[in-house]
Amino acid sequence: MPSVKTVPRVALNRRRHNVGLEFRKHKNSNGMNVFKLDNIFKWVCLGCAALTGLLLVGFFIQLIISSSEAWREFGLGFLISTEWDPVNDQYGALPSIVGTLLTTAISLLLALPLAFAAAFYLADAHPAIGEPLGHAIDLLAAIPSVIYGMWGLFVLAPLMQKYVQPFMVDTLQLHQLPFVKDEFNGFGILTAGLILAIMILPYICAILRDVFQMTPPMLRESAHGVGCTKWETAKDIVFKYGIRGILGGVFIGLGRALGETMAVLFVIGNIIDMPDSIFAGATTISATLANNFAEADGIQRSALFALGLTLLTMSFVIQVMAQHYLHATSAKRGEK
Amino acid sequence: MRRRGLSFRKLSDRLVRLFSTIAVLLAVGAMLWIIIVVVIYGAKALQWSFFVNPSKPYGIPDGGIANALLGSVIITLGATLLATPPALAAGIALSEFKDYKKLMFLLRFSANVMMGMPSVLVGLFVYIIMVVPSGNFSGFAASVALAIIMFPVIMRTTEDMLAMVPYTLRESALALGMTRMRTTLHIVCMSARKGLLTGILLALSRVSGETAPLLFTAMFADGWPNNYFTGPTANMPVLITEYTTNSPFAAMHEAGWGAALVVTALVLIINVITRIIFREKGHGH
Amino acid sequence: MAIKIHAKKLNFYYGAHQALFDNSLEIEANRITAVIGPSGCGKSTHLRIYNRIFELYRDQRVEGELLIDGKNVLAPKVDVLELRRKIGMIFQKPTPFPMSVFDNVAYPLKLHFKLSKTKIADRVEQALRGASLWDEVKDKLKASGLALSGGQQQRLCIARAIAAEPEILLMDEPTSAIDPVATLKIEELMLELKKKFTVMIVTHNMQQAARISDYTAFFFQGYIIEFGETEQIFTNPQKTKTEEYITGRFG
Amino acid sequence: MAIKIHAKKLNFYYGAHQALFDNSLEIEANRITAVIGPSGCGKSTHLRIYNRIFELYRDQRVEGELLIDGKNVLAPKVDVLELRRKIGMIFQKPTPFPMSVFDNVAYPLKLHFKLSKTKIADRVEQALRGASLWDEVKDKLKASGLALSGGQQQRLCIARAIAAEPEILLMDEPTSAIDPVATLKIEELMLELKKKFTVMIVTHNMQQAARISDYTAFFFQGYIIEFGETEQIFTNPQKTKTEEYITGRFG
Amino acid sequence: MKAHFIQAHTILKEMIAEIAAKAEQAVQSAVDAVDKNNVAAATRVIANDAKIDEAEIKIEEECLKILALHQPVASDLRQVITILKVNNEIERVGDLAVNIAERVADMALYQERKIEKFDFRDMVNKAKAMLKQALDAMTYHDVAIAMEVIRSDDEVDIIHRNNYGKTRDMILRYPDEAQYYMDCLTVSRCLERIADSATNICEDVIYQENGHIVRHQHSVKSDASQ
Amino acid sequence: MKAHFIQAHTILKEMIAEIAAKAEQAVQSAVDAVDKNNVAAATRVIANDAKIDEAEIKIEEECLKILALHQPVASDLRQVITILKVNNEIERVGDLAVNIAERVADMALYQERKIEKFDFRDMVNKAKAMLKQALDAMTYHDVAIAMEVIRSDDEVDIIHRNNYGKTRDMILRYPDEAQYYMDCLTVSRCLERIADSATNICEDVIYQENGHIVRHQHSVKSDASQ
Repeated sequence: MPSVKTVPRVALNRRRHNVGLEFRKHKNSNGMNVFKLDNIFKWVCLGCAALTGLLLVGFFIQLIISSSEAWREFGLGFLISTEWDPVNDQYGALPSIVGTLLTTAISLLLALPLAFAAAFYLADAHPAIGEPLGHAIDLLAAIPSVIYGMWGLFVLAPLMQKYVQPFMVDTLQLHQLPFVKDEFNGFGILTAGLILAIMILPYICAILRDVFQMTPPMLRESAHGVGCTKWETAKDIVFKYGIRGILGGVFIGLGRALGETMAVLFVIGNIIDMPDSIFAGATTISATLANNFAEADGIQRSALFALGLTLLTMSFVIQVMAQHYLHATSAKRGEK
Repeated sequence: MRRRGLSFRKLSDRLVRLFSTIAVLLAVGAMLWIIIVVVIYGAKALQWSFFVNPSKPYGIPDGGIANALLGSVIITLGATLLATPPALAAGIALSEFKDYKKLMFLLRFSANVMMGMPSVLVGLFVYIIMVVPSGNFSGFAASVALAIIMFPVIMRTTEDMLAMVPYTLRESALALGMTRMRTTLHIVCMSARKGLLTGILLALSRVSGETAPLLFTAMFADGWPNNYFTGPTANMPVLITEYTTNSPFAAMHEAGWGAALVVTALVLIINVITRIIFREKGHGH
Repeated sequence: MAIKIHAKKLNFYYGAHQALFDNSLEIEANRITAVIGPSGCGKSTHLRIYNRIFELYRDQRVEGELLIDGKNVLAPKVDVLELRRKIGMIFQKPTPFPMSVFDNVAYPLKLHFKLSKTKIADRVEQALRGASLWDEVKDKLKASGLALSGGQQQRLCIARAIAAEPEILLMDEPTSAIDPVATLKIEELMLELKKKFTVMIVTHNMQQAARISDYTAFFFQGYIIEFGETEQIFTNPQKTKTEEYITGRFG
Repeated sequence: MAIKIHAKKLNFYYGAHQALFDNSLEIEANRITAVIGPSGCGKSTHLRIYNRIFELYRDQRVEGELLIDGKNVLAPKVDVLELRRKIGMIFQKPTPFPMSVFDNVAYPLKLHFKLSKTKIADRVEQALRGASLWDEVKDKLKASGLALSGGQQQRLCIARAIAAEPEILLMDEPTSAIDPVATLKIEELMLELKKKFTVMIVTHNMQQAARISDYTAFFFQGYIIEFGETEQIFTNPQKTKTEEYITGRFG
Repeated sequence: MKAHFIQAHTILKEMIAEIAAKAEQAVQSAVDAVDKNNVAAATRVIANDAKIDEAEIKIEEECLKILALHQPVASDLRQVITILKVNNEIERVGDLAVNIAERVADMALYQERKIEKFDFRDMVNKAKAMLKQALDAMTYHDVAIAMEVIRSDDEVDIIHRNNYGKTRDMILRYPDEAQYYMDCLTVSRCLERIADSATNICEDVIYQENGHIVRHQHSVKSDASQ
Repeated sequence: MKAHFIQAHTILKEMIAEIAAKAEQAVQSAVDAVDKNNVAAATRVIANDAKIDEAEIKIEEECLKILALHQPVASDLRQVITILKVNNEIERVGDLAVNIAERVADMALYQERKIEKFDFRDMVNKAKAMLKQALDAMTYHDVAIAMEVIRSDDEVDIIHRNNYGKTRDMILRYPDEAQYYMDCLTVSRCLERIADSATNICEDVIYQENGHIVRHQHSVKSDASQ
């Protein structure tokens, strides 16, 4: 660490040892230098650690400052206004917020059961099968989101248009349900939700797998020992044991889905309007930001920052929840 | 006492296990599908010229990705250099100095929150603090943005890895008459060195595919990244976005797929390396 | 005395590695049989055959016969869930389920039996009394099982194990993670338990085996070297290996 | 016999909580003094005063005097690093440094002394021999210290501790994480060590204290209840509490 | 540990009480047989000794079992060791009762002759009282009684020494009755040794309570005078 | 554990060998003194007994210490217990030597008279041999020798029984010498009891080696004949 090397070298102090060995170093007799050095080291480390807190606060401050114009202009009504009209400089956040919430909700609904089931399988599988499969699912998380976007744009959206959506509408007659229309073009909320589901699946699955693995083998064995089946063990014992970790995992996935930009950007249709169908084109906060930022200026830019602040706040709340649950589990594990 | 039926319990057990198998197959299938698609579409673009030529504006033939690749490497390396030393120090602080429990709790908490921060917001933040004041996009700003994303990841991994070092190891080092600093750097960090490396690589793989922050910081330029500090710098993720969303040309779509393949391959390679290192560490203990 | 368990030439394998060799034993009903031996001698492995818990792990397999009340429980047709109800197992570390004290004990009951609420409450109390825990927890039945002290947790696990009316109790180093005072309590409890159950206990603590067991089996490198009355094993072992082990002459 | 350590009315606090009360002890040189007592009685805490390792933690503080060779080492002016060189400490779990076997032992040497390479090699060998480890590791001095078995690791730590030529060895349950055979070796090693060092050992294993120590101190709730020759403590303790503890009548 | 140890220890104490009662009974019967020249009773005493021997071995085995299985320390250890040694003494008392009884047949031959008889009553009472007190001291952990018994041993010694002289005198006076007086001497010596055993038991009791071995401190005494 | 236990155990074995040598020496000296009417030698034997007593207590303390500190089991336990008991027997042998020596002064008075002397040589040799063999059996863990000693105990018993009859006859014949013959009988009885002690030691040795208590199996015998 460069900051440490600048400290003057410790004074050498030779003296005789009763066994006749020569002392190599050691500070002067009161030992002060050594402790000074230790103190500097400590404060450097603490300073670096403080950076993360400063950054977090900085995010809020900067966004608040940059968005102040929009808040002054639209007030809190910005959050419930459905209008986004660059021509008339009228901006509202509701379409983006609704799009964000809808895609997130769909992704969670799809990903959660799959992730739980997959984690259940992996925890129980023979290592020769379970490990590679587990790694494969983990790699799913490593694929850059822009790749998901491309895949969604070129592969998934056409498939949705050609097969899935017709199937849902014509065969299952789902358009009779509210919020489903028989108009579709492959893009829209459902497709974005689907992509997000695939993206957050590995995150949730990884955390659930941790929970399954973190369960002491003896606890699982004792569940089997009283005569539980594997499924009973998982749902009655492991699930309860790791419930907080599981909730934490859900929130982590939620946070991911909420903030994801690129994958959504490619397939959501980018229509800043209130969606009336899950097949409808829409937008999310981050997609709106990415899409409009380059061309925006003035009050529109400020409105975008206000959207950013909204997203930051949502994300912050969700992360706080996630940390609350994860922290509690780690504390519990710490006891053991 | 009346016994509960065993057959029902066993049947539900089997059904659930069947469903879980399907779930895994779905997840893995999705991954394979994506990768296969990327490989099939991307392979067409892979020629020598693709790797050595810089990108060209729309319609000009023989465009490559060399400038974007180089730009991405510079930006990512810059970010790693920026983030690593303070993040390691911060991780050390979190795990080694237990005196300020409340402060440490807050810092750890904010690091965790930062890890879940949408990357697009990081882009916005850096845009405000760097791009706006200086008046231009720059690769360096992108490095800063990525460094901000990397910082909490490295910090928290460092802390976790150091926390795995048993406390008695520190005590026994101190009990031999070592100073705090020597104990921390020579003994504790040495013990956890593979874990620390894992943390850095983890952060690296996390940011190497990031796109959103780059949109607000590095932007893109069809040229070699020769003004890293002062001007827009070519990079892979933005190239992919540009070529696939904003271009009607099939050739550009093809180049986009090629770039996607390269990025995916790199990210997966870093990831696999990280895993291997971490697994070795696991065996060492 | 009735022979409750009769192990006949059990051979056990972890994958290709053979861990137990021709283990034969006859365990008396209503007695405590201790299994001792150096680490890695196969004593826990041996016990884990009895309730077929080893089957959780794919590469482990057993050969031979294990007769319980004369019936070979290693036969494929045997219902494992029912077998495990009949054989309670206590582990090295206390493993209370993540639920209330009451539910911990009620869980195996609900799993295996159709009972009314009051009956369940009765049986839970009975099991907790059987594990000498009732007086300590009767006022906090709704508290989490994890909130109890280590020794109480272990007795909770014993209560849970005996709630489902087993016939055999297997204990795998039940006090190795517990402080001496709590250990004492559990050892005293065992004296009570043996009146109703056939108890087998694996322990690395020779003194414990000496104190509490009626019979002792000495394992070494997967073989049962000596099996006999505890008193005889500890005053006058017949095999040199046993003598070496219990007098600490190993290594 | 010479008194090596003289603790005078030590009081110890964890924040506001007082953990030790008026601990006074006189420890003879070249003898093994065992410290026994139930968990949480303060026995480890007591030992951790001697090399001031407790100072790592902000909220821990001590009152009283601790004379080593007549000098109060709790005085603020005392050079802590030098004190710690003079007092080797062995912990519950083996803590080899993440370096080669050789470097593990050479590290404290290089830290405290100016020595030529050959001299270091000599002293490393000497220390490893002193810890009865030389024969087992002489062919793998370059291997990682972590690659050794648990018992070997613990002896490596002993070698490391004695390399810096301490005068006192503090052992905090040195065999509690180690299997019985390795424990035996370490106990035998202690017989050798006491020829050169003053040894203090905290142990929760009464038998161990009985076997190896010359003197025994019995701690209870932060007080030293009884201190005397081990033989006397175990055949004819003077205090009822001691009697209750060593006969297992607690609780 | 405790419950098991206490259980074993209680059994042991019951066993030692039982053997002590048997030995006391044997001494009583033997002395009575001498008094009443009851050869049949004497034969029964001799026959019954096998039971005492058997009980002694059982107790010893039990002690060894406790030592091996429960590994007692401190007062627990001292109690077991004391029982181990007291058990031995009691068996010896039983043997001495047999020795007395064995003389009965012989002495009965002299029943009708008008010779001067030995009066053992005082000695018998003293020896019996010592034995009883010793066993009480053990049962009730009473050091004071034990000390008293040890002190009173000298009295029995003196009586025995007198008996020795008396025997010699009697033999000189009635050489034809030598056999009878030698028998009497044997009985006296047996009683004296019973008192010795009581003393030994008391010494063991003191060890049990205080942890100090007090033997041999009050001069060499066992069989010191014949 | 082992190293410490072995160290303690070795010391114990040395101590028991030492006390055994002392006791053997005492018996030898006492018998010699009887033979040569050497009152001074007899006095020395009596004086030296204090050392044996002291050694006995030390050994017993050492045994208890080993039991408390090392908590031996199996053969280790049996060895310590055997030493504990053998130690007791040896001390008894020492006491018996004292008893013999105490008769010397008395017997020396009859030195000059032309009375029929007792010939103890055969008995002395037998008893001494038994004692020596018993100690050897213990040292070398030799059950065969121990069995032999137990068997030869009967011979000494027979000699003693003969001596008893002989004493009675002698007293009848020479009533004036009754004192002397009573002394002789005492010596004989002591020798017989030394042989008994040797037998007891051997029984303990057999227990040490085999773990079986063999006492009392070959009929009640101690002091069975006076």
